[in-house]
Amino acid sequence: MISVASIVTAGIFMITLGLILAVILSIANKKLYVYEDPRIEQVNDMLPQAQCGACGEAGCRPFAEAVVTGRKNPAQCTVNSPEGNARIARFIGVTMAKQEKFVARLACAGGSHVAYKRANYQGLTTCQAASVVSGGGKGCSWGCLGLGDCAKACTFDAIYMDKFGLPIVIEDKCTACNDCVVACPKDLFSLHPVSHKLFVACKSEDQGDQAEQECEVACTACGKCVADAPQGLIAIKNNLAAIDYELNDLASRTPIERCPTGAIVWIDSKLGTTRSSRGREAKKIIRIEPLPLI
Amino acid sequence: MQPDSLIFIFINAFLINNFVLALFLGLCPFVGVSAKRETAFNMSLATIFVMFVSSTSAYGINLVLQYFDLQFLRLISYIAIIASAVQLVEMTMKKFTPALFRALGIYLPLITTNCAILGVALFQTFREYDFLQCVAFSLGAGAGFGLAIMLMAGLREKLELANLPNITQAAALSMILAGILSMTFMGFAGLGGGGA
Amino acid sequence: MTDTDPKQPAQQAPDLPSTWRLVSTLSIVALLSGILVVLVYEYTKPIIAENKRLAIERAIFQIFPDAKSTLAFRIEDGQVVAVDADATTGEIVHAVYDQSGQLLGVTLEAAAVGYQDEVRILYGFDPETQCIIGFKVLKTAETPGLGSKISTDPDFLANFNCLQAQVDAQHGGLCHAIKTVKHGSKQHPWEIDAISGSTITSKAIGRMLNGSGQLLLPVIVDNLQLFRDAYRSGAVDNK
Amino acid sequence: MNLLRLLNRKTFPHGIHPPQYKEETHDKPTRRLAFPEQVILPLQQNIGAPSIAIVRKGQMVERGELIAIAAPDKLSVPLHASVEGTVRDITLMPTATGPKTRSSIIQTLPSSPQIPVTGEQQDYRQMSREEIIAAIRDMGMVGLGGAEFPTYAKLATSMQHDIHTVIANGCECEPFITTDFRVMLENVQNLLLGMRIVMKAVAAEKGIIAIEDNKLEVMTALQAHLPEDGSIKVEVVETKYPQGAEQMLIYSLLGVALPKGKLPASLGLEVINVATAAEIGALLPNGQGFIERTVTITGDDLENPGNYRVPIGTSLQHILDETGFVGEEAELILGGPMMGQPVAFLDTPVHKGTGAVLVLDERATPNRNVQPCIKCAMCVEACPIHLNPSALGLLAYKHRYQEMQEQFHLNNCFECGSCSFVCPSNIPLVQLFRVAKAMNRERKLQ
Amino acid sequence: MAKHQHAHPVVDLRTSPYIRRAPSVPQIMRNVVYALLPVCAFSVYLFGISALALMIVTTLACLLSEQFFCRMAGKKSTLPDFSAVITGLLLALTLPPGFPLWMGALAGIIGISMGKLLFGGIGYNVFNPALVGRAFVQAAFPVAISTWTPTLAANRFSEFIPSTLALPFMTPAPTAEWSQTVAIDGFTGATPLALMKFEGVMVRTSDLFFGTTAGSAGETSALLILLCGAYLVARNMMDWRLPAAVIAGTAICAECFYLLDPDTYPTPLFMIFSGGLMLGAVFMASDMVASPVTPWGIVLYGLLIGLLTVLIRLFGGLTEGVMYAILFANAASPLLESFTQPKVFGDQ
Amino acid sequence: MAESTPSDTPLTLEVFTAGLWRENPVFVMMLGLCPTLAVTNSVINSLAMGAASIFVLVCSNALVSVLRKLIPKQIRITAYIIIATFVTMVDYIIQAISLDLYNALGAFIQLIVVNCLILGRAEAYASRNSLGKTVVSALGMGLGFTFALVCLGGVRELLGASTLLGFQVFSSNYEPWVVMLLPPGGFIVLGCWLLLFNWLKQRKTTKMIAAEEAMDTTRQIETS
Ligand SMILES: Cc1cc2nc3c(=O)[nH]c(=O)nc-3n(C[C@H](O)[C@H](O)[C@H](O)COP(=O)(O)O)c2cc1C
Ligand SMILES: Cc1cc2nc3c(=O)[nH]c(=O)nc-3n(C[C@H](O)[C@H](O)[C@H](O)COP(=O)(O)O)c2cc1C
Ligand SMILES: Cc1cc2nc3c(=O)[nH]c(=O)nc-3n(C[C@H](O)[C@H](O)[C@H](O)COP(=O)(O)O)c2cc1C
Ligand SMILES: Cc1cc2nc3c(=O)[nH]c(=O)nc-3n(C[C@H](O)[C@H](O)[C@H](O)CO)c2cc1C
Ligand code: SF4
Ligand code: SF4
Ligand code: SF4
Ligand code: SF4
Ligand code: FES
Repeated sequence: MISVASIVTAGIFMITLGLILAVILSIANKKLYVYEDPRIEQVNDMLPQAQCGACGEAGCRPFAEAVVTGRKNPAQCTVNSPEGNARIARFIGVTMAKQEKFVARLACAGGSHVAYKRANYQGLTTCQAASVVSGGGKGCSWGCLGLGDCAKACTFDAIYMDKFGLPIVIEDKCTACNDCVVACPKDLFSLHPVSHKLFVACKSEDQGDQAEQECEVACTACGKCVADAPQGLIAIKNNLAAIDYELNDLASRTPIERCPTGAIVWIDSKLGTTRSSRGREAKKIIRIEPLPLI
Repeated sequence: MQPDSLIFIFINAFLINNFVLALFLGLCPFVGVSAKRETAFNMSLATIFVMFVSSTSAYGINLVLQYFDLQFLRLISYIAIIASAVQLVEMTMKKFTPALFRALGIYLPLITTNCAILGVALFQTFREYDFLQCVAFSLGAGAGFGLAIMLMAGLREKLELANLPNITQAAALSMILAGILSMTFMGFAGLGGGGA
Repeated sequence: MTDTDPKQPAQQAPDLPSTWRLVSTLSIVALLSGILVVLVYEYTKPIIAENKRLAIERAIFQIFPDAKSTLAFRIEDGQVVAVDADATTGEIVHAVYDQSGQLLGVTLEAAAVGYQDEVRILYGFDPETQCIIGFKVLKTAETPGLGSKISTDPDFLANFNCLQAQVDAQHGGLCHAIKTVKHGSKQHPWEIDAISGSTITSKAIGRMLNGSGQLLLPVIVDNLQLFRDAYRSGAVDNK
Repeated sequence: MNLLRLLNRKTFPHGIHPPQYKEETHDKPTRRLAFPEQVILPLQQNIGAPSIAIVRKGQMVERGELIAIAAPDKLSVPLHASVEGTVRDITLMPTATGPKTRSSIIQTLPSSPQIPVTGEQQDYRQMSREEIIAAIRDMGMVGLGGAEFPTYAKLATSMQHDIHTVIANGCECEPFITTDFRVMLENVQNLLLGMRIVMKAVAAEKGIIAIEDNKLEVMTALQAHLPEDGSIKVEVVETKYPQGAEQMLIYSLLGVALPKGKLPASLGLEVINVATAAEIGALLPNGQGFIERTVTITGDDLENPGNYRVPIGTSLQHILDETGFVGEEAELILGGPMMGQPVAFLDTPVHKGTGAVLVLDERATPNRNVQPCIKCAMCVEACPIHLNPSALGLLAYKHRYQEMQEQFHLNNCFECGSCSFVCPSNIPLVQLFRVAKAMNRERKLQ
Repeated sequence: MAKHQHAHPVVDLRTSPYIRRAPSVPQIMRNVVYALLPVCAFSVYLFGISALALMIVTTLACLLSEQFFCRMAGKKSTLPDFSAVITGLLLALTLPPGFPLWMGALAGIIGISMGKLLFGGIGYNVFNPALVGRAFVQAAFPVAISTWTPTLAANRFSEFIPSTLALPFMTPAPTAEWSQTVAIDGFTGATPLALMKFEGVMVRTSDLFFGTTAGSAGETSALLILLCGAYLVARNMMDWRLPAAVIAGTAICAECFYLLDPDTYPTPLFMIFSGGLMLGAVFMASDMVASPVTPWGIVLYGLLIGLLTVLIRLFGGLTEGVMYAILFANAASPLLESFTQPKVFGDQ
Repeated sequence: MAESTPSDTPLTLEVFTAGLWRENPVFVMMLGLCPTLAVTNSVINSLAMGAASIFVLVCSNALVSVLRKLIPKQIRITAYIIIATFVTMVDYIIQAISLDLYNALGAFIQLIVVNCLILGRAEAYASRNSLGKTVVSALGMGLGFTFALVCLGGVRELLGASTLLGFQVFSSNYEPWVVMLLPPGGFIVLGCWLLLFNWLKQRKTTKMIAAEEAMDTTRQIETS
């Protein structure tokens, strides 16, 4: 038996409640209105509303606010699908203009088989840590320490350490995020457009004989490359060959051919990994075991 | 101690039957917002506040429902009232105390959505608390939520510095921590109650 | 904040949906929900009431195996009154009768805080022997396997074969306060032998029986005649 | 004496008690080390711009002759030749701090005299405060307590404050080192004269020579020579590391904590190392340049450890040869075992701030495993600056360098090493902190 | 002087400081084990082979699970640092002597896996592993863990307490009758705290001090525990401030209640010497890994443990609160630490 | 709002299975934890809660989906009212079916209203997708939720009471692990499930990475 009376009371009650709340809210909506970037609301709409806080914000709306103000990237919402996040990114216009691909390049070729170590470093196995201990014990005080801070810093797994303790950049994977540049205490990395093919893989400012004593592939500032290159493309500065990339269009393989140590190289990344080719006259080194400590 | 004394109600909701660790209420924000101490703290304050607001407004609407003998509409009206109350508070805050809103307001939509808020309202009705008891209960529950989430946040911040095994990341870690915390809170059982 | 950023669009309210639309949708949804709920409620009400009655009855019949029918009363301010539909105050008691309409006893509810939370029981009182003769747990949050043993532990239940609850001469309370004692040290018929390992819950049972007994049993005893008469006046609620 | 020790137990909270290891050289009077075949004089020996060489390759220089003038920079000081000989080259040479720097290399003339050239005779009593400070700059003086801060710059800053007391820091709290001890014992007159000069330069009335209570002989030696008016006193502080750090010393002596980030001058104090004072006392009257210093050469596997007068620029190779190194593997350290600079190259020269050359073998540093921090709080109890090295170390492992600075006061750490010394888990705390500071500096530059 | 041959050492490069003097972690842990041995021995003397078997089983469980999980994670074994031995021994000492062995093993496994290795192993655990294990079995087997047996039973060296040898996963045999038969002068093994709480009976403080009352295997002789703690402090292996703060905290809180009503509430001395407080303060609260490192943090930590212990004992549903108090304080210690960071020297 | 309107992807099996496993509400998204932990001390409770949730989830999401054009978004409360309606209905229906079950589930039936899962789905999915897809997805989510509840309930009932669905499993002399039925048991069992899943996932990725690395090495050898 269903009582009509209670249906009526219930109906009246609910309708009153609904009316009162709706009126209060809509009045409040007008009276208490505070201007806000409408995009926040729109971005909020595109979020999954899981209110999970996984993005590090207190919920979806704060995250939307953070995205709109540029504090956060849409991709930091892990609940949303990648396409969804891409949609948000498109909406707030964080797309980048098309640019030439940049990659990270290492200005050192002194692996453990060609560069001498002068002291036996013991301690934290990071390049940063070693470099504060009297430079880390490598003979060349500009050279790579080989403890792989850059490889650890690269979130895209674009760097691995080869068997001589030198980092190798996998150009396909490198996004030019600059992390390795920051990580290296010896400042050996720099970002270059892939079209910069002529490259000096050395940073030693030691005088020629001294430099060669510390590392067999060091730039000895002998000047042969300068002589072979078009006027102005290469110059010797601080006992190092320096390439003027303003004139990159003039670059060719020629300057590398007579380099006695092979410090200046030609990088063509068609092979997937960064394999630089050395000149014909460069000293051939077939050693694979590390040089002894002197 | 009398089971209906204000102090007992408070302690019971705060420690013994802690909303999060013993009653399983409000777990989503407990897991989601406990990564940083600062956010957890703001969240606790906001929760205490919202619990208070919704507990009192639920008390009010329950009186009306009882008057018209419409208890079966309780859930619907509680939800409607709580949601609008929080929304009103949120708007008011945004308008008049933007600083406070920035600190706490962002948590409000997040916590309207959590079971602990509705739980307070429902439990106080089941237990037939009077107004003061409702206040004590909501404050105790809010404080209990705050305590739990603050402890959790402290632990999680500390563990951020640890070498966690890969399998213990994020959610699993939070659950195990909550389990141990919950075992710890079992020690409070009977406080003020059975002992003497 | 973005709202001070000059590059942003003009700071006027965006086109809100009209108040009318807001109000009307909300009201309509509210109305529909209300009606839906009330229909279900009204439809299930009798079933649920029956379920509840059965549950209580089952409990009562377990305490009084010979029982055949029961009558509900309220005790309010020391007075026994009949149960009317909406009254929410007072303590509900059930008078229990056997086949022949003989009053077997009365059941009452009692509650106290145990190890975790409140424990609520229904207990039977036999006015003949002035004994508490059993109880059923209505609500408990005690630990399974520990506090929950109060309804399973045979030793503990044996306490309630006849737990003395003699109403004193002035009918103001009990002669002997009901008390829970440590396991193995029961000496008097009004003492409850606790379950080892669940002393706290056991004590809660003792406390609630004593509290409820001191307050209500004198009233019951005073009104025995009323209960007996009620059956005869035909208002038996179990057909 | 013991009574004095008990009554005068001046000290600071926290800190550590490392073993002293000073027996080896404690009683060895200072001797001269034979001149090396060549000296390597880095043009930059202290913060500030490198000095500017004024000699050419192949030029003959006398011992004590000016070879580089101060750059136009507040913190630059001139440099003098420490031997007589020819300038062989001015080129990049290694230093203890890591990167190679420009240094002038002087080939020693076999007949190089011991006596350096003298300049104009000067009497500090006749000189104005500014003149004294200028003279101290011209002699190329830097702090010999380890920091190598140009002394004249420090005094010039102090001129802007009301300085009442000059503290000569003779604590020498690092194990192994006995340089300052020998200087105080052997150069009493120069020390006191240097004190007076500095006191005049900063217009201070009082002078305190602070020594740790393991150097009480100094007390006896100085007693007879102290001025009658009591303007210079000797004070004894507890032997504890790092008692010699100026914050700690000021606290021990005066009971006031140097406010964070403030110079002692803000409290009216001037702290200089005793060797700095003694060198000023010896050189200023003759207008000479600072070209050699007392160095404790000690450690394991040395046949002749001791205290030596060593020309600045002498290479470690020469020192090892002269003191008879017999080991096969060693750690070479410029300075003490707690804060010294490790050296990778044997041709690294002794520089102006080098108070000791330490040669340690494996025994001193048993190579223990690094384990996770067990939060034993020993480091917290050791840190004289009251930091929380445990938290700092954990953060450093997670590369949270900014937080270390902003919330845990990383920059207040002066790398004394007390925390690493006591850490049972063998965590390289100081190294972690250095990396963190370096990274923060880099980030700031960007 | 004749010219030497040039010395050519291999240069080792390390960072300052070059000298260190601190006991290593394994050394510390080994010494804690040494310090625990007398306590264990006394417990075996009081309770016989059941206690011994329990200790062996929990320790083995801890060691094996540590080894197993290290292997699983592909990490170097951390057994040589001895910390798992401490966990095992302390766990056994907190359990009642007749505790079924299989439950003890379970406690050890849970303690090490859930309390320690999940967080990254030694140094990173945020709770005391032994207590996590104990809290787990306390919640899982509340009856077994509150079944106490009397000390100095005559046949304790020849016979196991019947519950000890329960088959794995099976309910242990009841011990009540056994306790009756072996008990000297009818004393059935109620712990002093239970006596206090349920009977209002106070055991003499001197009995507690010398430890001949019933209780967990290790919560017996306060004197012995103090001596062992003193050994560790003297060897710089333990931070004396932790146990001192806990004991002081307990004393202060107990004194407050005692002053309020000396008839209902026990004396501070009773509080300190009864139950697991001494063991907890000296060996468990002092586990530095899960306690704050800051000086004021340590003080607050001790006070918190003391306060909670007293509150739970006096007003809670359980007779003993030390374990929960320590676990709670462990949980609170990151917070305690965060607002007690030491003030930098010279910072006003 | 054009940008926020749904991708009009077709209704696929994926819509259904997503909720079951890949986006399992409990194990992956960590939503609706409260009922998950609170009622799973036995399988039967888990099933009942799962059924109730499915009912509410499907009905309310369907309604929200139908009404999505009508409801102005400023009054989201309407969504809650709709959900509350269905929950109230479930509440009474369960009471009518069995009081014991009702008592076992306690307040958590009513708390389904605020179950983050249901609201989350209503807002994130139902308010943007067509009826058919909404219902299918809600069903998948609901089943995934139930699956998770049963995973928890099974372990907890087995260890805590030695029964499954009320039937004795172990020997009668089995000592139950009381803790499993208590709050900590809920957390710990869920934690252990998550650990297990993490471990499985990890093993898979390790294998994948190993394979990838092997390939990379071969490529390097080829190129050098
Ligand atoms: C997890 C756990 C649950 C417990 N549950 C109860 C309970 O439900 N009822 C109870 O009286 N005591 C409970 N206790 C308390 C202990 O069993 C307590 O020691 C006991 O009640 C008093 O000891 P006794 O009866 O042996 O003297 C529990 C303890 C624990 C650790
Ligand atoms: C940890 C530490 C220890 C120090 N120990 C000494 C010391 O033993 N003797 C000393 O003269 N200076 C020591 N110093 C340097 C002093 O703080 C202060 O810079 C020096 O005494 C100033 O004198 P100077 O400028 O002449 O070198 C120490 C510094 C630090 C940070
Ligand atoms: C009682 C209640 C429970 C709710 N539960 C959830 C939930 O579980 N998950 C969710 O995403 N949103 C939930 N919501 C919705 C959020 O509160 C909603 O995102 C918020 O109200 C948006 O507020 P805004 O209009 O200010 O953006 C719930 C709301 C209420 C009133
Ligand atoms: C003084 C001291 C007390 C300790 N107490 C405990 C303890 O109570 N429980 C435990 O599992 N380990 C203890 N350990 C061992 C060790 O610290 C513990 O296993 C770590 O928590 C593991 O990370 C203690 C170690 C020391 C040095
Ligand atoms: S760190 Fe960044 S820039 Fe460097 S290699 Fe990796 S992706 Fe390229
Ligand atoms: S390039 Fe730099 S960071 Fe990378 S290994 Fe070499 S020194 Fe280290
Ligand atoms: S090195 Fe830094 S942190 Fe360590 S004790 Fe010295 S001042 Fe403190
Ligand atoms: S001394 Fe070492 S192990 Fe101890 S707290 Fe400090 S860093 Fe951690
Ligand atoms: S289900 Fe998410 S907070 Fe309760």
